[in-house]
Amino acid sequence: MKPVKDANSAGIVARDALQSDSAAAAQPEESSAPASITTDVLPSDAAIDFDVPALPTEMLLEMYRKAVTIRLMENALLAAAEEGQIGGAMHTAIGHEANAIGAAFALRKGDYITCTYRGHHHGLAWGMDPGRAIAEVMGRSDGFAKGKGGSMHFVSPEHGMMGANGIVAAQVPHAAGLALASHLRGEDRVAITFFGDGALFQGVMHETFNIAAKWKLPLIFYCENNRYSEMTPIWRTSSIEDIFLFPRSYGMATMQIDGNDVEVVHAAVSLAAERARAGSGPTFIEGITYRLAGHMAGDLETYRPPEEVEKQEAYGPLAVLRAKLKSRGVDEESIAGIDEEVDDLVDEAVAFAEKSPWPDAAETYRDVFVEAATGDA
Amino acid sequence: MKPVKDANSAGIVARDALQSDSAAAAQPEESSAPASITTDVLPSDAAIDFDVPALPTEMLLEMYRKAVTIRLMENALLAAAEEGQIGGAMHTAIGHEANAIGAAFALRKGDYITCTYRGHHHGLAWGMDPGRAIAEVMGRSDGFAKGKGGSMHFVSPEHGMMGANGIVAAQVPHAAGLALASHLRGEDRVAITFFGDGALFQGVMHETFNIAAKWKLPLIFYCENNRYSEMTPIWRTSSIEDIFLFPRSYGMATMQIDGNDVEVVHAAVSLAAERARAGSGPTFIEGITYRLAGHMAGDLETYRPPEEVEKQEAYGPLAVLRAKLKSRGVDEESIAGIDEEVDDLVDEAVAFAEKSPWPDAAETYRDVFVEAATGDA
Amino acid sequence: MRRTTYIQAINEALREEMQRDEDVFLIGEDIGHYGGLFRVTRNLLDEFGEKRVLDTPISEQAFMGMALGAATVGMRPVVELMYMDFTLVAADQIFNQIAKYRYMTGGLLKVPLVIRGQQGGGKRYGSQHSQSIESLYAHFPGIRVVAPATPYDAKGLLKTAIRDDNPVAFLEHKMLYFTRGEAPPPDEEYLIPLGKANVKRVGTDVTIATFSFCLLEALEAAEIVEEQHGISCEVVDLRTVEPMDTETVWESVAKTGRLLAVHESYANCGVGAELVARAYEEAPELLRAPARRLGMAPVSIPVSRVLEEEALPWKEEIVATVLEMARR
Amino acid sequence: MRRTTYIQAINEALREEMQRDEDVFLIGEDIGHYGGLFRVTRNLLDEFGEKRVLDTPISEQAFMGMALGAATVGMRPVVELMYMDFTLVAADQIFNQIAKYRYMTGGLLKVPLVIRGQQGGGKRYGSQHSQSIESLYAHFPGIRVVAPATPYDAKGLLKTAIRDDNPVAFLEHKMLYFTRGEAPPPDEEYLIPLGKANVKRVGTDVTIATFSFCLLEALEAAEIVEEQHGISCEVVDLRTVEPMDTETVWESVAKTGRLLAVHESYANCGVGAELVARAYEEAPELLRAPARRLGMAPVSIPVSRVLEEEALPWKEEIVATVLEMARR
Ligand SMILES: Cc1ncc(C[n+]2csc(CCOP(=O)(O)OP(=O)(O)O)c2C)c(N)n1
Ligand SMILES: Cc1ncc(C[n+]2csc(CCOP(=O)(O)OP(=O)(O)O)c2C)c(N)n1
Ligand SMILES: [Mg+2]
Ligand SMILES: [Mg+2]
Repeated sequence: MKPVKDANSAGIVARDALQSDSAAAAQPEESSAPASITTDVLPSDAAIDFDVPALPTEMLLEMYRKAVTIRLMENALLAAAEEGQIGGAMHTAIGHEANAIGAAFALRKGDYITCTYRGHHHGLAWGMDPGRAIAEVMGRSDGFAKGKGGSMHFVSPEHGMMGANGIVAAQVPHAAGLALASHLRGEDRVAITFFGDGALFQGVMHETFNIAAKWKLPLIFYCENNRYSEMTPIWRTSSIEDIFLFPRSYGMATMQIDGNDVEVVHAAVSLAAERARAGSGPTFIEGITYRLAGHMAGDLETYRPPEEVEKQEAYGPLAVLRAKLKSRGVDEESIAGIDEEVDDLVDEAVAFAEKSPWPDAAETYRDVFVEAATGDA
Repeated sequence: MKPVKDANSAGIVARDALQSDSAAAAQPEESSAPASITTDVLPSDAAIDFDVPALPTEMLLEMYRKAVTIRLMENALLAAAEEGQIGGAMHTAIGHEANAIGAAFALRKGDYITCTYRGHHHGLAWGMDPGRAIAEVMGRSDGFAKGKGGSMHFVSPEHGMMGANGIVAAQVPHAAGLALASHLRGEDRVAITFFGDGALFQGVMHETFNIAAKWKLPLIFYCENNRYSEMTPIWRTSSIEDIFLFPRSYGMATMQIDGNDVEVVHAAVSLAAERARAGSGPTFIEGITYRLAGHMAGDLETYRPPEEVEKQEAYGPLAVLRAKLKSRGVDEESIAGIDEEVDDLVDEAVAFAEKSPWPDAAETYRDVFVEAATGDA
Repeated sequence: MRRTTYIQAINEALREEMQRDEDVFLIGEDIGHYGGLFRVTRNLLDEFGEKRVLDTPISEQAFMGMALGAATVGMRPVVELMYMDFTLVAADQIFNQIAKYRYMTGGLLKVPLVIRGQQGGGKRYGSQHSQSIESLYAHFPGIRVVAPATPYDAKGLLKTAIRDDNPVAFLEHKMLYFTRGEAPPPDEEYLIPLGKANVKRVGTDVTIATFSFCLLEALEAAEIVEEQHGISCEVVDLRTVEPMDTETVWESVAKTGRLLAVHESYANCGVGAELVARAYEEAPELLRAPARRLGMAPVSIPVSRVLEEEALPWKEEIVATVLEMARR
Repeated sequence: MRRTTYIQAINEALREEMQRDEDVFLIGEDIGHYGGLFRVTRNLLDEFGEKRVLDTPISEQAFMGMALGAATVGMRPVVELMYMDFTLVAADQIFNQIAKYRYMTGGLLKVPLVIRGQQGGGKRYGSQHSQSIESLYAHFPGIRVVAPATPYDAKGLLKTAIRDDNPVAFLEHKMLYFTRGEAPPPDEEYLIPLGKANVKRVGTDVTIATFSFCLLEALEAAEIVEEQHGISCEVVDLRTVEPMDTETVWESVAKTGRLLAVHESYANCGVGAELVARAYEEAPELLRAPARRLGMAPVSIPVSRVLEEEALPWKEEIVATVLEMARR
């Protein structure tokens, strides 16, 4: 089991209230990082306190395949961006893969997800096709949104993927609305929404916390805490000491987990989904993770030392998954075999996207409105 | 001493963290009020744990005079509104007086305040002239803002009153900006901002909590918790159990007090101001109070039983102040004398306002811009 | 036909659509247990229960965003903003999200929701509770904008708006709430299509194109100039600002040769300027005198009765402008 | 004169004003330790310290409101919005508060602050990071709107904006950031008054009134129509959208008889429609052909290069419109 900060009987981590004055006293000077919210926490240090059942090796292999697919697609996209094939702000999920994969495998068909501009891993984890995804990022007609949305707006309703967002935290109430729809219709669908640590400081987050808790919406708030908001570490802009404890004040269950470990993520999201389906309301999950690449394509990463990244690499989702597979007796060769297969698959996906025609200029004017003036849902 | 929930050594009330799951379990059904956030809490039940020094009788008399002035002005305004002399949304502070008066007497000349549309009591407590105040509400040219701002926009920079606001919670970051100015300039000015319980659910509140706590701004967040947001009791829209504990998560000192007792308010705000001037950062004060009149002129108050109001009346600021004065040996007659003097004063103020000329139509077009294109502050 | 108030007409439209379609629900502040600050949603909680009429905290950003989410899976939320000024509080959700969502998703999703509430001056609510916001809504593509002036239109257009698969801003006016007008009996269903203007007064000299409360002012102004100056105005009620039925306007201008657009949102970059610009793009040959527009003066609405009257582009200003135009 | 980039010009203006006036401070996301996502505030934290360059969390509403508060007591905050699209996130503070504050307080308070940041299309940032927002700012009274097209103007206008006692929206354009142009050496002070347009190209047939990046497109378009069709365009750089120097425009139209307004915000209810409406109010007799305007197509900017190009009102569209106008 992982190290545990402390726990209550319901199996959800709890801890004493922030002692406001002592917290204030412990405040860092502007320019120095505090002990607790810091960039050198390792994901594996996250507090959890619930059973993490071992997943079948078959499933781990599938997860590994997904993780490598995401990683290689991101690398391919970075290369394409460097060549000028991709414009705008492209944020890769390198290092974040396990958060999406663990969650996707824990949820059901029919459940909903919304996420951020850093949403490629969610898209692929939820089943979107890499070729069409790359085409979308490149602005080609075979993109799932015909090249209109691009990297920041992954969407695929058939997979339950209800949209990514370029505005920090804007996708959070969208998921609450999806959860509300499920609740009002008496369905057992659950919604999950992903956001970053920086999103905590957008007002709409809190508004949504409060409503979701009050209405007991079947909603999972999943914070991918990579310790940075663009180029600014979280301790520089907040006194909040433990993100996962913070939403407690709204009357919500919360957990802090290793977001780089697919089994842990899977267990946490399963638990949260169970609570949601049982009518117990929303859960907040803080997945400790790390962004192993720049904030976006072209980021020179002057704001963090290379050693920090190297250190975190060892705890990254791929390293964790490979170690798991080995401990299950999967040999190096089989793993390398997957790597190669995926490499081919991603090459093909890139080729598909590059061959995809540009959209017609006339496409510009479509999709502003639904054309039929009235209609039923 | 007042009943105390519990306390820590710094003399600020503390309590264990919300136990998220038990909190969820205690959740009320949509239509029934929970035990804790409810409309029948009495202000005098609020938790405090610090010395409340007795204020000089002279000061209490002055405070009483202010309280009666506010109350009678509000009554006069309600009458004028009924006659059609006042339009729009006019919110009186009947029942809220002590929050403003206790705070105003605790702060210094040079300190800043911002408040809400329910700001008449703050205006008068901070020294604004009742005649000009009534003229403003009536839209006359002798109004401090020449009739442009009206009831929802009390303002008087010479008294440190930097503006009231019609948008819930919008005034809160303004006060943080005033505190920031003081902080950046190395002054010892403090800013206080008043808002209602309903304002807690506006995102900008939280954004401001976080920044103020992080930057240790000399700021006092004062929540006038009257248990209603317009016609909706707070328990209907939130699971937050104790407002005063809630902002702890941002690393702020917080207190819950009887907002109807000028001495308690004075002591709490003094303490908060001291912390602010000492560089210890913001304090959150929850003043338990009650709105003894409708949400605004014309409110039929169908959403609460008259008995609720009657019960609270006995704990209202005027009742509390009269009892205090009596216990200090001030006789009924002296009190009645003040009442009569103030009655005359308010009559004069109304007469002044009613005689004040309408503004010139040309005034409509002034004050959009400062006319000099450039200038120093 | 029976007569009813504008508020009652809206209440009926909501009720009938909620009965017709289970996916329709209402969400907003004080709308349920209290029945709405202006009593527009009165009795609906009793009839439909707490799962169809949702009382929210003062969290416009969140509940607007939630409406979007619910709409993408086929719910039909009707969001009340207590004052349309609060559009600015939820502006990111409305203009960066709701208006763009279908486009950004390449048409994969639609957002059938209605944002409704009252706006406008005339009751001394001051700068933050009186502004008219239709030009702001019209500036951003992706959202329909409806602003009815009569109970009849309010009911028929709201029913259509709720059934429309696009987001619709449904702008009521506080000065219209207690006005009365004809409407078919409750439950006698009728729908008015979006984007169809209505000629409310026939005339020959000047076309006044307007909507919402300004329509009433324009009609009065038309009487005055007719009686006092013998100038005959044709008054067109646009009813919908997006899409805008310019065809009906040009037909009228073909007769009059003169166009005056009137609305209560700020004149600057407003719907009136837009209509003037379109007139010169689409029908310049019809204009025998320069087209004009009137809107709110460039000041935030003051509270004082005298100042508020001066700022609003109402009757006197319409009369004066028509006279200027007729002189050309 | 030396040549410098647009980014460098802005950086210098900030630095010089911070040196000159202790009340000037910068506030925004990633602007201090990192120096700004686009490096516009580079090195300023080193020079002025953490009390003059404030790194905020992603809380646009709060820090915009804080800027207002600080400004009312004479500080001069310069707020960076990382993308001007985020105007919508802070819209209540900008339009219901900052723009109205002086008016609502009857002139008792002033709000000397600058909101600056980059906007605009052309780099495939998509719907939520590319929109031009000047028409929105111009719609609301109480806020100045400046949109320079050259490094020289950017520096001189920003210095003036910081010293202005009114709130100013200072709109940069991402396509201009790396453009170079002449400017006096650093520390050689110059100020450009707000509200003064600049004739950038003299011509006789059509007046193009524009600003920001569209100016560059208009100048290119003018070359093309001159070379290929012998049509001579006069190009006026408005530089400030509020106040708008219509006098200079009318002077030009007095020569050409033709007016085309071009901008990148949506055409609908945009600055162009406004200029057309004013032309017919203030100078109808000068117009020998219908005045026209061009703006962004009514779609939220798509990512795909092909679609984005189609949506933007750039060179080709200007050329085509000028040709149409000249034919009249
Ligand atoms: C409202 C808003 N403000 C600012 C931005 C610019 N921005 C994009 S990503 C980002 C940082 C977000 O950090 P975090 O939430 O931790 O997510 P991460 O990028 O680390 O995954 C910022 C400030 C934005 N997109 N939206
Ligand atoms: C952003 C916004 N939403 C809604 C309103 C309408 N409104 C005015 S007062 C009010 C209730 C505020 O309640 P609370 O904060 O408890 O203050 P109180 O009126 O009780 O003093 C509401 C919803 C508003 N003014 N601003
Ligand atoms: Mg982050
Ligand atoms: Mg209240």
